[in-house]
Amino acid sequence: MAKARGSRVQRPTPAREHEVLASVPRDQWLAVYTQMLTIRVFEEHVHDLWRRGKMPGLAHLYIGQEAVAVGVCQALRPDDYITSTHRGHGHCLAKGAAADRMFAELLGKAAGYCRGKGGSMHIADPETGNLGANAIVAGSAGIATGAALSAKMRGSAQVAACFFGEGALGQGVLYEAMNMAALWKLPVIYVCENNLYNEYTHYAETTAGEMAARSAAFAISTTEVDGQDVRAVYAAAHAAVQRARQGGGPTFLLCHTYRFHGHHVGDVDRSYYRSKEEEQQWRSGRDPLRILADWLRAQGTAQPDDFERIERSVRALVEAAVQFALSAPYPEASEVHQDVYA
Amino acid sequence: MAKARGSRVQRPTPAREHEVLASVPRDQWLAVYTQMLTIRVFEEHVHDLWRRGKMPGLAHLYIGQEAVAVGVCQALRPDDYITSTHRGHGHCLAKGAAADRMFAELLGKAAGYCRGKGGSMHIADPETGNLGANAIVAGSAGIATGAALSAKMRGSAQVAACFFGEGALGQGVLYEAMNMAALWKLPVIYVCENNLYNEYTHYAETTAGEMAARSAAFAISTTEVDGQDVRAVYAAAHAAVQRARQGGGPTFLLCHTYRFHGHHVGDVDRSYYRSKEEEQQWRSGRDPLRILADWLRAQGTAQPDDFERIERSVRALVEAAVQFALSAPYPEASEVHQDVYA
Amino acid sequence: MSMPETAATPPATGAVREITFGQAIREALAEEMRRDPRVFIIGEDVAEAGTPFKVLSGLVEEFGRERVIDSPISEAGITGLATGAAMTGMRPVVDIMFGDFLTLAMDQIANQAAKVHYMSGGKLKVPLVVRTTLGATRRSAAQHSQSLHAWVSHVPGLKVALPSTPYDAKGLLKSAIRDDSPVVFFEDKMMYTMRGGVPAEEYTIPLGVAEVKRPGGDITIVATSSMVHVALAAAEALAAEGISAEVVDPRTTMPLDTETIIESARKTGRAMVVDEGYERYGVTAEIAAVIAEGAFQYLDAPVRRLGAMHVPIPFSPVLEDLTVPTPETVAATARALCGRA
Amino acid sequence: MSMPETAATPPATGAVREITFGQAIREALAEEMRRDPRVFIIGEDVAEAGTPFKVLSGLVEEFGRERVIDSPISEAGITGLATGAAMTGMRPVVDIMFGDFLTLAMDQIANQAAKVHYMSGGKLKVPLVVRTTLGATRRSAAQHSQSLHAWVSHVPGLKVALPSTPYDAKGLLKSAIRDDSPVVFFEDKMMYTMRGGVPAEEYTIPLGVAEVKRPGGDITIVATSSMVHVALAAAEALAAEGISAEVVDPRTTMPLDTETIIESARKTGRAMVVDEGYERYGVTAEIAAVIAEGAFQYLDAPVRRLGAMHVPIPFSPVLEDLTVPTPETVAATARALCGRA
Ligand SMILES: Cc1ncc(C[n+]2csc(CCOP(=O)(O)OP(=O)(O)O)c2C)c(N)n1
Ligand SMILES: Cc1ncc(C[n+]2csc(CCOP(=O)(O)OP(=O)(O)O)c2C)c(N)n1
Ligand SMILES: [Mg+2]
Ligand SMILES: [Mg+2]
Repeated sequence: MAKARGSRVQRPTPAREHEVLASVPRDQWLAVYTQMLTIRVFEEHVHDLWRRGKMPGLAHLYIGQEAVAVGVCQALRPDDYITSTHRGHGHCLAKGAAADRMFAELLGKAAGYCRGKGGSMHIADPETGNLGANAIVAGSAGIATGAALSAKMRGSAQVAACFFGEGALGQGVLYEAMNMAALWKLPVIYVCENNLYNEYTHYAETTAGEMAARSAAFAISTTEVDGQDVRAVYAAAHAAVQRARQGGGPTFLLCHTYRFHGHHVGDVDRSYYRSKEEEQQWRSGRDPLRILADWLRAQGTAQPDDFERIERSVRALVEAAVQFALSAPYPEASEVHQDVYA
Repeated sequence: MAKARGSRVQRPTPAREHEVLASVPRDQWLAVYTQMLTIRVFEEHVHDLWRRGKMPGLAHLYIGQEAVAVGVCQALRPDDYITSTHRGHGHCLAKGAAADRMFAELLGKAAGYCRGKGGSMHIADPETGNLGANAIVAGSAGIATGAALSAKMRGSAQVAACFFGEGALGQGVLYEAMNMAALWKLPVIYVCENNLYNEYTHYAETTAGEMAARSAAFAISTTEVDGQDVRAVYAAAHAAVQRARQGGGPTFLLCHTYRFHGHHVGDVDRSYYRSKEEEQQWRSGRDPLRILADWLRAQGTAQPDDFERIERSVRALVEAAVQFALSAPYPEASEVHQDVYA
Repeated sequence: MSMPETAATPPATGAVREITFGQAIREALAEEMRRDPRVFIIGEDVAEAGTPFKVLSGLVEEFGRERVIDSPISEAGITGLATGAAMTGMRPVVDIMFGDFLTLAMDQIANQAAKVHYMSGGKLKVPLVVRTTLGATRRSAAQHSQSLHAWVSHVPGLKVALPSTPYDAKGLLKSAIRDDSPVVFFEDKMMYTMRGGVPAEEYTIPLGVAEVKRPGGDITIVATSSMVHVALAAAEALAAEGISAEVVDPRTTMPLDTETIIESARKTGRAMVVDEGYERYGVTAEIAAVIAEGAFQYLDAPVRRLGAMHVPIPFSPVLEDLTVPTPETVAATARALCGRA
Repeated sequence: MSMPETAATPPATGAVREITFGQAIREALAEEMRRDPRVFIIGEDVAEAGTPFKVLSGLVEEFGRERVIDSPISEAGITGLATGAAMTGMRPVVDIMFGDFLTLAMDQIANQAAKVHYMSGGKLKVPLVVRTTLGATRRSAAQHSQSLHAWVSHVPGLKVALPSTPYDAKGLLKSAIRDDSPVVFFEDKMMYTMRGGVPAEEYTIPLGVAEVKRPGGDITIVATSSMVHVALAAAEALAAEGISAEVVDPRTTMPLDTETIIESARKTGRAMVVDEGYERYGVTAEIAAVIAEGAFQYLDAPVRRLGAMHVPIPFSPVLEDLTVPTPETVAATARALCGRA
């Protein structure tokens, strides 16, 4: 299959200057908007595929958190690394994955990024620096930190961004990895997406003290940011990436955000753990797409028909990707034995 | 075997008032001194037994750190819990273990606390609240915290003290346990004995940031204390125990100390990781026994012949304990199958 | 594998209801929690959520958040806390959501909980239950589909239960909770909605006693957990061809009821072992070795093993379904063993 | 068990030196680090201390602290970092001081390193070596004496090596480092000072090839790691009684050279398996099952297994020595199998 079909998300070149936001051409924010919308529409289709019984298993939608993945990946080079989580579609797309091969993977097809062997929670794409989504909470803390160690040893000036939910703060291995990252000044950025819930439990019930203190305790530079504002995320990530690339060591980026949907597609009755009002407030008041769109409009960078044009093209692209995946063949039975050992 | 033979270390009743140090009768400090000396002499005999080829395996001497175990255990009730480490003899003795059954365990004899099955690194004695030494670094963080959870659930007002070396800060499970202790306000005291070395590596090479920040990040009340000054340790531990017993939750007690000997009895050539001068400085200037003795002398509480008398009786007691253990029988072969399942 | 809707009915002595496997688990927990105030539950999303599988729904309402404790995502930590609580007078039941996450708790399970009793010369006890899941074919991919019971079965000091029916699930779980040793209890995720008869009155099933789930004379199929139903389906197919298969369910791998297993193999002269863990160095190896030794003089053919394929479990349904034993592969193996290939 | 001082000499093709097992490990590492700048070592006290067993002494002097990295006491963390480094162009060798601490790294080993290649559809590779120890009788008690190689042998995606001589140790470790899959490499602590012949010139030993360490015709003794020497000592004693034992060393449990093992058993008609891991659900079970199936028609007696006793390893020397196979128990079992009891 062609490596970069039409649906690959555009990644504008990251700005190098320190006056980060000012230096980003306004047009670029349109590309950012397009990326975020692509993730949104991608996830809507995932939801739809599942409801129609076309997608095996479950999936964890990223809707509501798009600004985090896109803002961070904007600040990365194509050869920089990311690791992702069970809620990983947004990270993969933002780092450059093509929607069609993503869908193919979600449907267990041979054209998928992992030839159907990984599925929603294990999409990996070394060509875009994606070392893999991970179904173990905090399971990639070590991997991302090790990629940073490797980058440092190889002198490649690559950076690794490690995405995880605030639930990962419960896992000891995160602290083990952060300790080493700080000790050895590794070029890794821990991107903690605090979407308020560990599955069905509010973080306040599982997290003692201040989240930001956890990384600060390891002398890791720690920044809190509004995860619904992609420009804020980008600025913070850009600074972190610069630090990392210049040998300044790790950063912990605490992004406050919210998942608009359930923990996974099957999590429909949510009222026992969070109110409809809360959801409504975030959806209407803190939608990262709306926040960026409002800014673009206020700046005069985009007009209503720009948004319509973008939406049309994104929808066309994602729908084509879905069709591609639906009609793609499953792997041959013989593949089951392949790639156990390298 | 008799439960409490003569060699059981005396534990004076802990003071209840808040003006802790003032309230402790001066005489009591003599008993504290006796305890500390008992540990010192016990460990000297361990060393000697090993050198004479009488003790199987290895042992990690507590010499130099006596003030920590004794200061903390002074503040505990007999039914309070402790958990200990590979360097555990001091903790066990301070909590009330008898030297003879300790030696018997170290020699693998049936009269030992664990019928010879545990050895130096696994001495447990529920009767004195000792839930066991542990040969996994940080291996008892969960156990101690669980004992505190249990105490809280049972409403027993018991407290658990969890001893560990600063090397345990490398283990993720410690953070998992501390998080829950803080969340649920569990009556547990984390006693971190910073003796500067993780085996043969200085803590500065393994520990990013400030140690005290690690627990503070979980909103755990954190106190640093001179671990060579038993009175300071006692005062801090007493405050922590009061807090814990009153439902105030966990405390992290960071005790700065030093092991006078090698990591274990076989660690003789140490110059590649620490200097003779450093050792000498601690031994001569920071000996916890000398520090307490000086204070007792300055206070007029003890005269030179008091110390001689104590030393004679401690030595006699410990030597008798060694003799007891040396002449005690090994377990029967049939015991090997016993107590796998309860 | 798709589960049959109804499991074999238990030896009924009084009123028997049809309930699901999940309900049976819940009943066992509720009854033991009512009976013994020392029993409590700790795990991720166990309270209001009642676990992602809804197995614990309703328990927090009856027993409160003090006894049904929602924890952080800390498998090692909660297992460690539970071990300490068990050593000091409580009887915790830990919920490890997916058996794959045992990897994170192995130190607490194997180095702490399993060894405390022995290392202390018998003085400390660890009446701990770790409930977790096993089983593939849920399209959950390699990190959410494993059956890792071989690991814990290997470790002295642990007991290991793998119920295959609601009846067994309830009876074994009650015994596990009352046991003074740590027990790791595996529930197949795919069985939670399977229905089966469970007596209304109280009962327990001792750990270490196998059950012949279907008697037969030509071949012995030892099967564990949901593989019992795969074996029963295969036995049904084989019966139509005139092969009478005896299905033996060990119910616990530790202790293992070697007597019942060997006796069956001696009787039939042919044996195979079916288990959903990875085949190599797995549970099938132990049981096959036990049979091969214990029934040596009686065997007309080598003992055959069917476990999960030696691959990480793939996501794609077309691949995943190839990796686990099915009624067809079990029947085919049995046929071959009986010389009817 | 006390180790013989000298191991069997290798097939020498050039200059052969007598070096210790520990030196052989060090040589393998040094040669591979010279050969390939991507190879590095990470672990606790590996640099100046050269590990508590002094196996790595001198390496930091040659390769510097960037390539011989002293880590915090973080088994999970370092295995995770090494996995990530392996995925991105390096070839790390992780040092897990005692095999008992694998418990702490099992998620990184079994859920991450083992599965990454497969889960990524073959795109990512994890050329990782985890070196660790096994073996009891060192008076180190239950948490420092285990032989947990059965766990990792069970997990698809991992290779597992257990060398028994300096020659094998060097040759297998070099292969492990060059392998593109994760390899868990077990060294018996009691063998580090054992001497044996090792060629001066470079060589490697492929993973997955067993070696007949002593030929014989009456009985096959499959033995792993230090148990090879126990088996050889037993074979020596048996020879004096007129029983000719063939000792087969699989050298790796994954891949397992079933062919050589089965062939030997077919030839002798009697087989036993000796391994220092816990016997139940352990390595002896898999190998016994393989033999019982593969040599079914040829066996005059059931395959017997000798592993570690089903107890946590006790500290007391008088008890500990009872828990592992010895030349005496191996010989007695062999005698019984040969009808000479
Ligand atoms: C080690 C581990 N424990 C438990 C789970 C089950 N689980 C999957 S997602 C999740 C909650 C994760 O919460 P968070 O990290 O905040 O990520 P979010 O889902 O909010 O994106 C849990 C408990 C898991 N996958 N891995
Ligand atoms: C999990 C684990 N990793 C490694 C070891 C080996 N080990 C034993 S003691 C020790 C150093 C411990 O240092 P610290 O915690 O500071 O205690 P100290 O010896 O200084 O009292 C190490 C690495 C172990 N026992 N457990
Ligand atoms: Mg979350
Ligand atoms: Mg220390």
